[in-house]
Amino acid sequence: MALTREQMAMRVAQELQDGFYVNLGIGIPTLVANYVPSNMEVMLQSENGLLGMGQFPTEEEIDADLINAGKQTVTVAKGASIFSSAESFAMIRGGHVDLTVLGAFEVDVHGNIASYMIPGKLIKGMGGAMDLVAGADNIIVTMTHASKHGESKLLSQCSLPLTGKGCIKKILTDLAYIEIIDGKFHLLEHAPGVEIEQIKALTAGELVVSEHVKEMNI
Amino acid sequence: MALTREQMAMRVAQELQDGFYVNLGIGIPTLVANYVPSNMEVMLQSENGLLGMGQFPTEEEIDADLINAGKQTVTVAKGASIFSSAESFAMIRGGHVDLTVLGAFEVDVHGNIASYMIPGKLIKGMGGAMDLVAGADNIIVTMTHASKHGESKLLSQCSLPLTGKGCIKKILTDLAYIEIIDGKFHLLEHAPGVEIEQIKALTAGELVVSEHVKEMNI
Amino acid sequence: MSGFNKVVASYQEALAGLEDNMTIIAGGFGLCGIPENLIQEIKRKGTKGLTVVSNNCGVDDFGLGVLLKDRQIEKIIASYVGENAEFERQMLSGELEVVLTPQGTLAEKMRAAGAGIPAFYTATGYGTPVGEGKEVRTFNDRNYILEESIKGDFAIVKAWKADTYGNLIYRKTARNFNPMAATAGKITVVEAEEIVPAGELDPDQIHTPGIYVDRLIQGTFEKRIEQRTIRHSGEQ
Amino acid sequence: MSGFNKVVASYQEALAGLEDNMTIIAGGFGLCGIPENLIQEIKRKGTKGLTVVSNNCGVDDFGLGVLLKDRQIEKIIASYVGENAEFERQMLSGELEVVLTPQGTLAEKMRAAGAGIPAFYTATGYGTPVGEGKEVRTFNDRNYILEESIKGDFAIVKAWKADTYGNLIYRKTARNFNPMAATAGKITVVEAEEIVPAGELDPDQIHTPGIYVDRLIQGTFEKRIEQRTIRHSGEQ
Repeated sequence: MALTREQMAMRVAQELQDGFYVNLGIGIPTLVANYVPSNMEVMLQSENGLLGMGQFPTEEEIDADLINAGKQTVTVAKGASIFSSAESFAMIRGGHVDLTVLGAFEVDVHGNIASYMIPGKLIKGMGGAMDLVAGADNIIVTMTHASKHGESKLLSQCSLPLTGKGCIKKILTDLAYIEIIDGKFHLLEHAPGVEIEQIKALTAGELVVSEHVKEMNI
Repeated sequence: MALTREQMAMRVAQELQDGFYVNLGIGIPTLVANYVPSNMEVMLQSENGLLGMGQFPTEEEIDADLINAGKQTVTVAKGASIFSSAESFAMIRGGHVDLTVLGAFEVDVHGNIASYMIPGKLIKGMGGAMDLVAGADNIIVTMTHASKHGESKLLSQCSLPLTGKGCIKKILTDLAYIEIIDGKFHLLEHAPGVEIEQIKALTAGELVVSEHVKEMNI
Repeated sequence: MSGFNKVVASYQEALAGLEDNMTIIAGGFGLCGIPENLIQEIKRKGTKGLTVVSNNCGVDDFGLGVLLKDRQIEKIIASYVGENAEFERQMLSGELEVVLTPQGTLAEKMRAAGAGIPAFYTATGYGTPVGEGKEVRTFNDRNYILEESIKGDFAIVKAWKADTYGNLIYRKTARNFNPMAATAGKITVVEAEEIVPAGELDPDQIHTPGIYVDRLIQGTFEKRIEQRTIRHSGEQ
Repeated sequence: MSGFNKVVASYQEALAGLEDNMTIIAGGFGLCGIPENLIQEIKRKGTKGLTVVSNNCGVDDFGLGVLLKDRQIEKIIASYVGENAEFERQMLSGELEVVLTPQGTLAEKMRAAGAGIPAFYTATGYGTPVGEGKEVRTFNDRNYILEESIKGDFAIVKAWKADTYGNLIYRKTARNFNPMAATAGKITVVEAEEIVPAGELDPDQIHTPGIYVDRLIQGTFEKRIEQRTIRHSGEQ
């Protein structure tokens, strides 16, 4: 069975380490915060200018001056700091964030990512996504493996305008956990109950399946 | 009579305006702070990271954490702010300081200034001087008109390594107040009792003396 | 009165000199920390042909969105404009020129303008539509593009607490783009929730030194919330 | 123990991994806000062949000067070195390589390194010895030179108050180069006068967020004064 959004977030959460500073994009990445293992602490960076994002506020705590990058009202966690957007992106661009998780429309075997624009249809802007993919060493892209119409999102060449060039190494889809090495997708793990043949069929870019492919542990 | 150091500072102080943010270099420029007209306020910027430098501290107020760019212990004035050196030079480089006063070894008709190094003799470094001359629109150079040996410091071409190229417009010496226009020195004022012939003799670069030259009012 | 007193008496005075076809740099992220009343004053003045530099463009009836509705904006430089239907309509119809700029690059362009840095290299946008037509240069085996600074004729800024000399403190994430915007205007206009006498703020805790501020006014703010997300007491 | 607790138990641990021929970025201006005890630990370790990036190089017997005396520094990148006789001797004799760098450019090089900006243009130094061999480029009819960022293997920083997560507050002009240095080290080591539990500092008033800090230690400081200038009570 394909992973649910929650299961995808759970699998990504396994990549966290104690003491990680993490930037989570909107959508599935946001859910990762719910699955931080209890024996570790991570600190969430919100690119509008907050390190140490806390949970949503109660009705009493709500504060128009305290929001995250998704414009949602939030609180601060213990040890938080607040700063300007220039400082926030200095942090991001300078490679100080340990892990970035974000969604995408397409990824290709060259590590290119398209996530911000569908010409003629969706032109909302890249926000901080271009800075995030250019600045981080350690990025996990989360997305469904294929569109609703069954079209692969893992391509040999992205068709949409790029968010970043050659910057993606890891992709977690509802079907598989994949690493990009030397211009090829490498299947690391398949979702429980998902056939490797199905993953192959839905992966348009070249996919290498070694004998060490594991079933995901959710 | 040539101006004393104090008189030079007094003349420079006449160029101040109420509400000016001013950076004063070491030496004669520092003395300018003593002659701020009583009907105006200026705020002194110290490039290590202080806007609103106050007077020297009393013995009781002395604080090793509060110094100026000359490494002297100081206090803060009303409305002061303290910031990093990057912010301080953003302010300077970005042209936000209204007036910069600094010393020099030589100035030439092209607005070049040499003030930081005498090869083989004096190599202390430029500190913030290069940023100050590059960042400010409004700079007054204060220096004696000639060396102790009678050699002019107002040249057709600086002989020492430059601190800045084409950035000086006004020079206040012990003999004259001079403006640089279109590659020539223009005599604006002469010190009381100083003959124009003497100024001409001690100015190596081309000097224009109009009929409107005034005697300085100290 | 001190020459450092930046306080003006009215919003009209605060934006005196703002003319058609000028460039305005605005602080704020979404609807958080936006100079609400200065925007309303621009609406009232009816200034046209504006170039606006701001991370977002408000919503249809609040923030910079109100200037869109009145067709006062000709061009906008922003990173994200997804909250505004009128915006999308004007953009798709070609009435509005939009330069999408990555959020970090936008912040840095403002900072650079204020700091006398005409251009800088960044990896952000390399190989994407943002990098098209821009110089590419390699440092330590990585490719970067050259981005130039953006200066405004006016900068409009929202602070929390100010002193009369224009020293500013921002509150929580309402800081966002405001400190950089404050440095990037030929004329920087600030509205604050509170103005205290100079000397009352701790010099160590000032976010924007008064040297960047030209005019200052005290305002009252609606502080509209864009995404009201709450948890119920007891919920994790 | 939280993974964000940056506190180490000893100065030895604070500088573990520092090896010969590494580059160190140091905070401080003159003797103000310098990481005194970290410098002393480098002296004790006897690490050699160091490249030091710091605005000044201390005085003969205090601050970075003590590393000069022991000939631990091979190269220094600084803006002003006039307070140090031993420095001048080593420089003139060619034992020490010195790269004089304008103060603002030095600060910006550190900031750029931390901010992922490999290079920027500045008018500072154009047409002077500093600009020799550097690219010149014209923006809006003005000439600028290209300056590259400087990253350190280690950065050594002095803060006033820190929390255990490495959030830092500096005091008065002891801030100077410390905030930029803190961002520019592959490993950033901070000594502070006081360390409080995480959560005690106001998030709005932190000068350096803990993300930049790898190791933190509490120290006691001599805080030597270089130019003790005083006025007598009653004097203006």
